[in-house]
Amino acid sequence: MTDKEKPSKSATKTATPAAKAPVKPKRQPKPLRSGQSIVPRESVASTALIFVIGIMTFLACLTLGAVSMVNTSAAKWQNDISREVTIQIRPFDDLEMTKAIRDASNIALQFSGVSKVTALNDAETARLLEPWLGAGLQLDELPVPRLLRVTLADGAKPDFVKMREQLEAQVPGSTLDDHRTWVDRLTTMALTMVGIGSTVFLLMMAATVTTVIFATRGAMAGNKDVVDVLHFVGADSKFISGQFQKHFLILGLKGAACGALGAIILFVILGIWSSSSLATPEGDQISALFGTFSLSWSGYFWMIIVLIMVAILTAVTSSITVRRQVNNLQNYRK
Amino acid sequence: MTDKEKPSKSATKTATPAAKAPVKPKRQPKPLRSGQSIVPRESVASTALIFVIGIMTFLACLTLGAVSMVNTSAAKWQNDISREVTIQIRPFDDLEMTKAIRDASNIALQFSGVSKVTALNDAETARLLEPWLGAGLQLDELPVPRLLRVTLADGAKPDFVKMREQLEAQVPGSTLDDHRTWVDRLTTMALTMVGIGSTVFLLMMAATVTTVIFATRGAMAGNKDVVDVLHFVGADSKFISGQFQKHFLILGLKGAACGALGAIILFVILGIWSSSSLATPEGDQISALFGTFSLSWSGYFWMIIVLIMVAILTAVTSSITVRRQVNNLQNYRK
Amino acid sequence: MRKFLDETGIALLISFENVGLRYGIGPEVLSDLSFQVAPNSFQFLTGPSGAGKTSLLRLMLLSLSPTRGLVKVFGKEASTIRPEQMPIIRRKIGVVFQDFRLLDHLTTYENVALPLQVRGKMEQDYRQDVRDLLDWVGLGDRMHVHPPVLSGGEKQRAAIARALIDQPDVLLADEPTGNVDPPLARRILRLFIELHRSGTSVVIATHDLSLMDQYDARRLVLNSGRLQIYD
Amino acid sequence: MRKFLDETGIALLISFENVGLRYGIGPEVLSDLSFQVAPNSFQFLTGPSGAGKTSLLRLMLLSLSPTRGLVKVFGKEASTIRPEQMPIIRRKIGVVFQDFRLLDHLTTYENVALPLQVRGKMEQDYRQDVRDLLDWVGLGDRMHVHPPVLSGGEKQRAAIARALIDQPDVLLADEPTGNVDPPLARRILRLFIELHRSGTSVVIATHDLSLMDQYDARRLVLNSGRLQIYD
Ligand SMILES: Nc1ncnc2c1ncn2[C@@H]1O[C@H](COP(=O)(O)OP(=O)(O)OP(=O)(O)O)[C@@H](O)[C@H]1O
Ligand SMILES: Nc1ncnc2c1ncn2[C@@H]1O[C@H](COP(=O)(O)OP(=O)(O)OP(=O)(O)O)[C@@H](O)[C@H]1O
Ligand SMILES: [Mg+2]
Ligand SMILES: [Mg+2]
Repeated sequence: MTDKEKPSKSATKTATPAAKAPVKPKRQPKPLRSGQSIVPRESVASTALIFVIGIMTFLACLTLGAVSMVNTSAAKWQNDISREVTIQIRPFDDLEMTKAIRDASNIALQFSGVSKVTALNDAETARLLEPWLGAGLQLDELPVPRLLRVTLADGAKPDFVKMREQLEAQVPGSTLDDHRTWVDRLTTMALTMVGIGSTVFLLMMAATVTTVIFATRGAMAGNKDVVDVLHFVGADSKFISGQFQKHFLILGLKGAACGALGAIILFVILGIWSSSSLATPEGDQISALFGTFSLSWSGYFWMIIVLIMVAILTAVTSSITVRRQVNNLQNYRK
Repeated sequence: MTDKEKPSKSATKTATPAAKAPVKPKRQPKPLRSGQSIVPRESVASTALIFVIGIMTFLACLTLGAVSMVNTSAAKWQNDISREVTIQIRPFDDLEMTKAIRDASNIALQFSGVSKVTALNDAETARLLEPWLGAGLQLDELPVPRLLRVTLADGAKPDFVKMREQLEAQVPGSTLDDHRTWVDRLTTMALTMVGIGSTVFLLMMAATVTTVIFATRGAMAGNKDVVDVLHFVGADSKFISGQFQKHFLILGLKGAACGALGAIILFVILGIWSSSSLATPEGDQISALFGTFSLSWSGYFWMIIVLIMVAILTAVTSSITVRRQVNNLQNYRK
Repeated sequence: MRKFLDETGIALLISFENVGLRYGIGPEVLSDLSFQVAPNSFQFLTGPSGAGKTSLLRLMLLSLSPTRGLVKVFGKEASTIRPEQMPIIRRKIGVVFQDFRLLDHLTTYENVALPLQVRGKMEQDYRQDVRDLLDWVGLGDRMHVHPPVLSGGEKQRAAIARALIDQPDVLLADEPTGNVDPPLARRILRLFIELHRSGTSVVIATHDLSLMDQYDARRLVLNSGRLQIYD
Repeated sequence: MRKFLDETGIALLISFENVGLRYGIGPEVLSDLSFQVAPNSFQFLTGPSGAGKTSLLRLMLLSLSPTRGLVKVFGKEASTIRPEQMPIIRRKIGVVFQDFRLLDHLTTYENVALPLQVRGKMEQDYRQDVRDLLDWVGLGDRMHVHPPVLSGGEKQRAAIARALIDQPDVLLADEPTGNVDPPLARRILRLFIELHRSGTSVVIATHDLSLMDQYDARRLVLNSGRLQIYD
């Protein structure tokens, strides 16, 4: 290709080789490269896909955040409640209360995990009964049951069934209240919430994967020309699917980053707002019912994990889809 | 164009007019029309857009359903609670209880909206106190307060402040408990839930609109060839944007219908599942805390409204976007 | 294929006065062009590859505005034409694009019928016309297929049929015989000549010397951005 | 532009035996084709529009499989070639498509360099080669623009440059001069002839009689689905 021979002048009046036709002014050298990857970055499907992935990630993060908050609150309540159990000793005529209290404490203290047993004094018991019996109650005038507060070590789970048996056998009139109803209720509630949240989360991930498959197929269809041309110039399927994979990993990362960031910002704002409004009575009510809106660090951490997961999921899903389709194309009989 | 003149046989060996070249066997007549609209129905952006709209509608419907369920439950609880208030009369030494009860009932009955006042008899009061004082209590032995249950007419809101004043002035030792704390708490909770739900709902609608704008722009870009060709063959902007509008209304309807249907099916399934599992203790707990999962008819109705809204929103948004872009193209200097 | 003449009595369908065109900051592709296209005239537009033939056709078509100079179409100065008037003007101009611009998702028949469809005509009124024209250009048995399966020459013929279907006042054809064999090229040329005889002004941009040698017509020759006219 | 001959000692680059082709349930576009393309040969493929020239090129390119008959490329029976081997074969075949198939989002330079890029070559190694070739086809000052702003002839030349850049064993060119003026067509033909002299087998599908008259070569003429060969 070294001979830059000039074509002989044509006989017709139209002819002049185009290569030298227009007299052009000297210009700045322009970049040879478009800066584009081989699969066009800005295609229709891309924007839509980033959007979908963004929204899905955002909602997945919201779900995760909500589950995490419920979990934290529930754990706190559960912990508060289950760190104490109560022994009630109902007064019988022939019962010597002081001895009964001593017996009951001794029994309770035998169990491992029980760190302390305190008998509520009269004032405390009176306060408990105030709503029913009014203020200024003289307890010793009344056959009111006495309460023992049994404090448990953190996380300990003594054998309440055995404790109850022993108490009932040895201290007549005593009952053990391990708040099982409350604990059960809270556990159920937390589990339900976590279950619902996880289901929603999984649904979203499934939807994301489906969307990515659809979008990849769409992108492949939209870039069929590109794939064809790449084929004809001798690219192998690894090269081609590599191009698409790169493309989709970037798309996934972009979308997921937008979504997760959005969710994180939302939670930060909610946190600030709720801590500023917690001073009001309404805020109190809300925080009593729902816990605070401030997400724990692990919540944010999990959102980052979701981000990465979504990006990887996008890349992997699209990679599988692309490879399958490219192999179909690669096949001689198409 | 009536003369089907035959081009003269060429001197070269290649020439035969194509119109008569291949000898073709007789075949079935094929349809002349593709069944496609002028804007291609199945483009990449379409599938993605249907997906996005579907997901957004689905989630919007879920939000709506959740809000509606919370609202229903909260209203029920609130109603249950606020249909009754309680008057408590604490025993003083010099008080004649029977007279006090009579006085208090008379005062309460003067207020409009109070339909009935019942004094709790000894057995009922004893049952209330059982957890504290044990079974087999002899109430007249004890200085236990007596309770009057004031039943209100449906929806009535007597002036409790005045009632409380009068009671305290005329019946010493009496207090009025209108469960305000509970009512407040529930109201706050319901309002918060509805507020959060509405915010999420609005966020979703905003996201849908944005997505549609993006997608329309994308579709316009993807169909630039079509728009160009339509221009050159003399279509006016009304014709062109009409084509796109039709296209997007169908897309919106499809997506929204899928999403809403999905949500409705989910709620129906949840309803069936919860009513079948309500017999279990866990089901009981859940329904005590969250109400039942069955959506009211109005909930379903609103979902249909959301469906229609999303479809219209899609059509309108895309119509505005398309018209703006078509006018830009239509302009001579582009 | 009866043609009505321009009712408004305008003598010149298209007129260029000192028109210059430059893409972005590039060199001037066309400079100081002045010429007219008279009603019921026939001209070849020629010049080497990259001389600006397509650009000149786009100026006539109002799909490009000149960097300087005046372009008048149907007696109206191009820059004064409002968007709403555009479709009316475009309907009087038939175009064959160098790259065909057929819509891939419509059948060949639908592509050719498109100009009639956007004018709001009923399908039963034009079906036979479209079929006849497609038969004439040799696509009689290809009309139910979509453009991607057509051969190069078949696409070109479909594009020509689309430009002709509504009997425009002006026909602008860009390289209309680049993908067909010489006999078919002659056939297409005869079609253009007949169209010209029935009153349409025809502008054919082409490189094909043998085509131009077949019909003695005005030649507009572009070279280095300048126009020479051989009447 | 030194060419290596086929190392495996296969005498025929491409060989067709009784090949027939039919699209779907349509009529047979090609029937009973038997011919060979020898190493270092030069041939024109011609025939009227719609005769099946592009289809025949696609068969040679393995982008279409015959309805019946045997297609052998580089000595291998086409249907036995595994997908993994495809790229290796494709790299030995240069193609100029009738509709160019340039990638619109890459610059002309990048389009032409694409075959080298997919072979994993480094940009600094081929930059000068690509520039030289683009200069030669007259696109020296258009290499930084994207295909949509190129003129028809410029696109065609870019497509030719892309097919030539890696000095293929076989060059299949579909209507490579349909959009360029006669002098440029001659220039391109000379380029093909030179390529042929340096060892490449060239197949040019064309309607252009004047082009074929300029170089005395084998002619494959398609007509009504049949092939006649004039050596
Ligand atoms: N949109 C555009 N932007 C920038 N440059 C352009 C654009 N369109 C065309 N050009 C350049 O203007 C010059 C003239 O192009 P044009 O398409 O008018 O040539 P042509 O005479 O039709 O050539 P051909 O015979 O090859 O089709 C070419 O160099 C081309 O690259
Ligand atoms: N994918 C396809 N499906 C169905 N029919 C096709 C397909 N490709 C081509 N054809 C038909 O096969 C016939 C031969 O087409 P081909 O493109 O091979 O012709 P050609 O000789 O290249 O014509 P031209 O010179 O006009 O480019 C044509 O009638 C065409 O419509
Ligand atoms: Mg051109
Ligand atoms: Mg062809």
